[in-house]
Amino acid sequence: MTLAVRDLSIRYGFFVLLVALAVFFYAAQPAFLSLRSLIFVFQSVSITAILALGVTGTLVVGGFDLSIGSVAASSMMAASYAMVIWGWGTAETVALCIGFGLLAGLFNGVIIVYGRIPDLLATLGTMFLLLGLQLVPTAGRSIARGMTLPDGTTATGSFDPSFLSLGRARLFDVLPVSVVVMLALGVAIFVFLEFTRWGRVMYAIGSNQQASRLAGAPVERYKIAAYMISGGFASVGGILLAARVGRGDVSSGNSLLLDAVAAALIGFAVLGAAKPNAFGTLVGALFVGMLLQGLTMMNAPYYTQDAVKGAVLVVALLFTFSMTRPGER
Amino acid sequence: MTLAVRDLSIRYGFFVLLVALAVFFYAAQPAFLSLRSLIFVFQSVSITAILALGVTGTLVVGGFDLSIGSVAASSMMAASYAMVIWGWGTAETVALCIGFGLLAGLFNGVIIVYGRIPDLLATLGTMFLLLGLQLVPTAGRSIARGMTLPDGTTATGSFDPSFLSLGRARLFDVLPVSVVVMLALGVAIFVFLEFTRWGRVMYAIGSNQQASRLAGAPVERYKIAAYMISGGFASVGGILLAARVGRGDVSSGNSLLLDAVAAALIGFAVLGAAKPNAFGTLVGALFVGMLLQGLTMMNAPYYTQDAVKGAVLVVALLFTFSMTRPGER
Amino acid sequence: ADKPAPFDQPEKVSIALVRYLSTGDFFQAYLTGAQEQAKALGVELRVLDSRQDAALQADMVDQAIALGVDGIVVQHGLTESMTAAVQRAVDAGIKVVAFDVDVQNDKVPQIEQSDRDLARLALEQAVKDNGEAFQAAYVYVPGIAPLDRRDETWKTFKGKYSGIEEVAQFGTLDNPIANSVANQASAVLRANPGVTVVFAPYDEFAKGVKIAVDEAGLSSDIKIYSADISTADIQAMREDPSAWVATAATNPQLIGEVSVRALAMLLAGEDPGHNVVVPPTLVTRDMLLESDIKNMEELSQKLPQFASTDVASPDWMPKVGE
Amino acid sequence: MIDGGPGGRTVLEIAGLERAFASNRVLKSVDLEVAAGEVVVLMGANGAGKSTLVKIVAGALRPDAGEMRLEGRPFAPARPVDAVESGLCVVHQQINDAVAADLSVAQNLLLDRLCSGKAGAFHTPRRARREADAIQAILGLSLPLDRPARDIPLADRQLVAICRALAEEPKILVLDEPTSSLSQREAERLFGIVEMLKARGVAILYITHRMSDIRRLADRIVTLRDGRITGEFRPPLDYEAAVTAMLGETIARGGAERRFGTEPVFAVRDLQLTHWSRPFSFALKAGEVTAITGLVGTGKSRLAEVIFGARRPAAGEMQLTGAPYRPKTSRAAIEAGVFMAAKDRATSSLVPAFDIARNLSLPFLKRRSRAGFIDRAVERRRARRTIADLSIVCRGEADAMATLSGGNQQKVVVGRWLSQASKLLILDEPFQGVDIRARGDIARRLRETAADRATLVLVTEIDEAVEVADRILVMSDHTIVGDHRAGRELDLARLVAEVAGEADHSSTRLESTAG
Ligand SMILES: Nc1ncnc2c1ncn2[C@@H]1O[C@H](COP(=O)(O)OP(=O)(O)OP(=O)(O)O)[C@@H](O)[C@H]1O
Ligand SMILES: Nc1ncnc2c1ncn2[C@@H]1O[C@H](COP(=O)(O)OP(=O)(O)OP(=O)(O)O)[C@@H](O)[C@H]1O
Ligand SMILES: [Mg+2]
Ligand SMILES: [Mg+2]
Repeated sequence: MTLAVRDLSIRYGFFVLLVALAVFFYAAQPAFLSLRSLIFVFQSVSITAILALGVTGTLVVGGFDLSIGSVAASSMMAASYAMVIWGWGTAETVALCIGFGLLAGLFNGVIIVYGRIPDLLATLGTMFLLLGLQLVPTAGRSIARGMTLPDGTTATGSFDPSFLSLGRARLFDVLPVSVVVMLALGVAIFVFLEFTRWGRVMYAIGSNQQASRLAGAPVERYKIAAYMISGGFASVGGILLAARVGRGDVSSGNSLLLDAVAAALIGFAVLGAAKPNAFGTLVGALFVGMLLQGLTMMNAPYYTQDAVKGAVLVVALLFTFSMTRPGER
Repeated sequence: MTLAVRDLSIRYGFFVLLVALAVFFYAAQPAFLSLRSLIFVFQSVSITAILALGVTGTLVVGGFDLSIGSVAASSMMAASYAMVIWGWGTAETVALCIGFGLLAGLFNGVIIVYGRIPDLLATLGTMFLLLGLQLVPTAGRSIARGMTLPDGTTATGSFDPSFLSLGRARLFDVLPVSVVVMLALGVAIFVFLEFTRWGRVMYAIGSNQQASRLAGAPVERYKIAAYMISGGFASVGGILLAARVGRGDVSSGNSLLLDAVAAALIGFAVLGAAKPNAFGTLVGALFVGMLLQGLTMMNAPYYTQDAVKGAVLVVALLFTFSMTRPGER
Repeated sequence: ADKPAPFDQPEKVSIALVRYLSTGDFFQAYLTGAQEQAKALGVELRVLDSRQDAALQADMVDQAIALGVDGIVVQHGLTESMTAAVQRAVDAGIKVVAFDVDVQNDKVPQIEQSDRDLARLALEQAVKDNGEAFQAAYVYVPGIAPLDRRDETWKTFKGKYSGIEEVAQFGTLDNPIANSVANQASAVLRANPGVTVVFAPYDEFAKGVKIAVDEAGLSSDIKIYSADISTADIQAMREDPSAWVATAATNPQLIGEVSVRALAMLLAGEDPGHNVVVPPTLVTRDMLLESDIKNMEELSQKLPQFASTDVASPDWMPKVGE
Repeated sequence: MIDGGPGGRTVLEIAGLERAFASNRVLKSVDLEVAAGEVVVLMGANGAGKSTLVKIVAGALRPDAGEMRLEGRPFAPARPVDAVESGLCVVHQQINDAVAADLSVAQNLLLDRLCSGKAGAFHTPRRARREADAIQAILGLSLPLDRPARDIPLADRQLVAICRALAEEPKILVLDEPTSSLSQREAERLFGIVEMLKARGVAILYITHRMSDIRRLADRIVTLRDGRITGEFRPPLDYEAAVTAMLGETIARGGAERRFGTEPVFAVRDLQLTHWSRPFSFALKAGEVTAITGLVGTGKSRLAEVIFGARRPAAGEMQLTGAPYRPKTSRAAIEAGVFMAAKDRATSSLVPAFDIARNLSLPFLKRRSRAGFIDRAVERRRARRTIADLSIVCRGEADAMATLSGGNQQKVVVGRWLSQASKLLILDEPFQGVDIRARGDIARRLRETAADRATLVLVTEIDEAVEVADRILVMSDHTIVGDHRAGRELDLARLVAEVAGEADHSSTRLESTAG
């Protein structure tokens, strides 16, 4: 009986917290629980969530990807560069960016797997590398229509309206495209990790690499694939960012890494999984988004948002994790 | 024979790289290799290095501390607040800040050890918490002499000259205090980790927690101690920062965190250790400092610095790690 | 009593401040100004912080629309992401003013602190102090709109005075900025011993350069010219010796007040004009020492043009502190 | 109160000990006494609760009820260090719980001293070496002290753990399956130590599944079944009765009928494991169980890894069903129908995050899925069948690996590779930590399923080879030095001589090379 209670609170404690928060915000500000507001929460976390879903893939194989923020930022710059300076169309630009993200992931995967560099270290290196490289083509300037290039000429291209609509249009006039993309990628990676044999093998690798190898898993390829997923997702995030901002802005995307990591890690606690999982990651991202939205609606100063985010994070996780592995002694 | 060559290149490859870089910068800009310049490199990395040394302690026990950047920032705010608003003296202020750092570490340690929250997650929570909380007392304002407080009064205190000298004075007119502190802490933690039994136990815990527990190590206490070391070091970094800048600077960024982590991780590669170690961390920090210093002297634009930092990081580590564990197959 | 509608019943009026940047003294002071002015008017002010997330900022405009506010102040942001959002607000019948971001909308007055004027004032002082020929180091990070505008003035200036030689350019936004810039500046000063002037058109940059100059013991050989001001900056400029000799600044709190006043005028059916410019003031170290100015309040008291402005102040408008 | 064994004075007394994991009652009112100078062997089938008992005594687990006394004083260790300080030392069954792989061998030898605070504050590498040398001298070892522990073989790691415990000069020593990965020679050395300690009046609680250990050492046998003490045997020891008491039934001992296959399935020709070892050839036939035996470190695992594609041979060729066989990876080997159950299950086989069903299906996911989607129902059904076939003690196929006893974990490893048909099945030390009945079960399953495939079992214990195999090859110094038919005509003396490396090496080239 007590066991069942604990079990339930492990599995659903997080949701209870989520609902409690929603009720609290609703009481304080009834506008909080409208469809618009809900969609706004989804939209505000969509890019973070997409990055977080990607990093979940690397967490599953026991890795970590610190470069996602900079991959997203670079992808945004690449998209802007392709459209504004080369005058490319939407399809080519999107292909370019995703290709770039996959390449960055491949690079990470190869130096981790074959170069044997610990993952944190390797992706930190990639992060710095991209943070710098993305600014080289424009000598550190943001990319905007009609900008002056380093060689003194003026850029002639502009963002294609169809590209911008990726960040701005709404499906059925309700769901923003970025939310649709987030949900689609979320469902895809969830199904992939939970129900397919490839996902299963990824979990196996994360738990015991040697045993997985001896059970016939091509560990190297899987790990590289995981980093490519992560890079690819990050680049999708970058594309959406570019489409929403409409500019290759050098300072956008600064906080993406930490927020995405927070979402993926909070996901550990959802449903008492205590392991990386796509559903948890999505819920984690929404949780953070809801929190920030609620606080904003209650007119809390910006700095309380970080503090409350941190506090709720710690409390929620304390609650979940301190109960997860019961009675070891 | 070939083995000896490889062994040598693993152990000393990093130093060769360091010397090669120094020679390169010297050729480009003779001012690079003066005593002043050298001391300056030390000074420019001292704060990062102190944080990195602290995080090395948590890496050794198999943990990680993402909160160091915000602990340092909070400690800087606390120091400024104590002096400018409460009018405290240097000794009390330093004690307060270090106490605060230890407390933050204790908090991290307790929620990790007893709350069973994964370390990355717990310290991420603490990071957000502190990032927000540090701004609450002044409602988001920087702390400076004569500032207006949120309640409309004017602060009457000021930075004690003896406090400022922590950031500005030089020993024998040559060595800045911060460099002395960095070296002292570096030697202390090096000796502690390599030559005392507590240090060895920390490595044992990092390598196999269960085995260490069964062998009688009070694993919980050690882990908490490691986070307290990390928090304490970070707060020392914050004190030096306050003394150098002479102001409680509101900064939301996490550059300190990433640079410190980079230094500690590069340390893995030094002398082919392939594990966290204090000496490597110091060398890693100096390496990054030298690189940035040299590039700035060569008038390289700021964005190339990140790129070069990343590239050298990746190359150095590729070199070291891909050779470290030979012939696994 | 004789205020125009809707300010005869100010408790029914609510306005929103949608911010792009929030961390830092400038933004804090701006917020204070806006809040004080809103209080003086008796209207409700909601603050929406996007924390440098351009996409979120655009969403927040929509959120403000949904909350049913009467007016919106947009503080900073990117033209590309704000133009459409602001248009939606205007279409919804909401009055909008924008500070330091061009939203390309005739119906939206632009509040400006004129970065070009800021840079010009500081540079003119530099020429006055150092003549028309000197070696300069320049602190700049591209991609940040106000810095880019200040950079244009610097380029013009270099063109005008061929004797000004830019021997080094550096800069970083790594936090804490002052500390990181200090590290860079030390290297630059050693590599270029001939530098006598440093143009650091952002107070964090100037602060960092000053630390490096102090550490190198060059306080009497180098002069720093900068933009923006805060209490901490005043203290730094007043130090003895201090290489930081002049800064051009607009009072951020004043801009906050003007932004809300301009919006109030729109709401009352008046026209504040399309460009509402808050003129900058030059503050030199000598002025601070002579008038014994120790913080922003004293600066406002002793330099009236810094403290208040007639910009956007019709007679009915209640002013802060009255 | 029973008077002690040969020594007399009772050292450890356990009364009414209870412990449950969730609803699973693992220990049910256990009473046990061990006296000074006495070796008590605790026998029990896999999952009987032996290791749980040991963990409680060692302070690593808390009992739910019951009390313990050490030398007459109440004894309730809250932490492992309390037990050590009271003079009770334990060598745990899971070697990975004893050795920190990243630390050097020297550091590992000193681990107890460092962790329990008996060492001085400063700890120079030179001093560490000296002390570590002294500790390994207890067992007369000469391990490479500066190498990381992960580089030394499992057996050596086990010896490190034993050495460490001995260095504490305990009043009572608890050994949980200490010989499960030791060879005869090392085991002999351990027995010598145990006898010496016994003579010095140390009380010893010894847990093992090996009858040879029991015959050699036991002064008294206590049997544990399903968490209850079911028997106590004093000299003259009736081993058969003890086994019956431990299992609750008699096991049919009749030697299995030997079968000799005809169809060669797999062959190696002039294979060289290392560039310095001598080439050898042999062929394996369908329906036949072949064992390779030899001392620890003679290259058995290496051979297995070569066949399984996890390692490259220095020279030579292999053939599978007549075609050249040159696997580059384990994956290629599995696809070709060559399976291997690796030794050292914790690092090489088990996925701790997975439940039993998922662990069983891991290599065969492709066959268990349609369009990439795993058929969970089939997976579970097959897992239940394996659990039944090998009598794995668990609550269900969704149990986590960590909740299984050591022997049952081993059964999962073997069960995984038996669950699918193969051409060649290699089992490297499949009986590690497996009880006598389970060994029989596994051997029987091997035979039942052996019909169409060749089976290669690598064991250090000659007994095990004799029990399971139709044919026994002897490996020495990374090459095959002997070939025997098991059964009545087996020349055990010659086999033992070959194992010991005393064989006439001119006979290396065996008659039964590949056809
Ligand atoms: N942490 C745990 N959680 C749940 N059940 C456990 C746990 N540890 C052990 N058990 C269960 O307790 C029972 C006894 O396990 P124990 O390890 O004591 O067996 P054992 O007698 O040592 O067996 P073996 O000979 O195989 O080592 C088993 O059924 C096992 O599944
Ligand atoms: N690269 C190498 N160079 C020299 N000796 C090696 C090398 N690799 C392994 N050895 C040694 O060769 C021996 C064979 O190791 P292996 O693991 O194959 O033995 P094994 O007979 O299977 O042992 P076990 O009975 O424990 O399974 C070991 O003593 C090992 O130390
Ligand atoms: Mg056991
Ligand atoms: Mg072997």
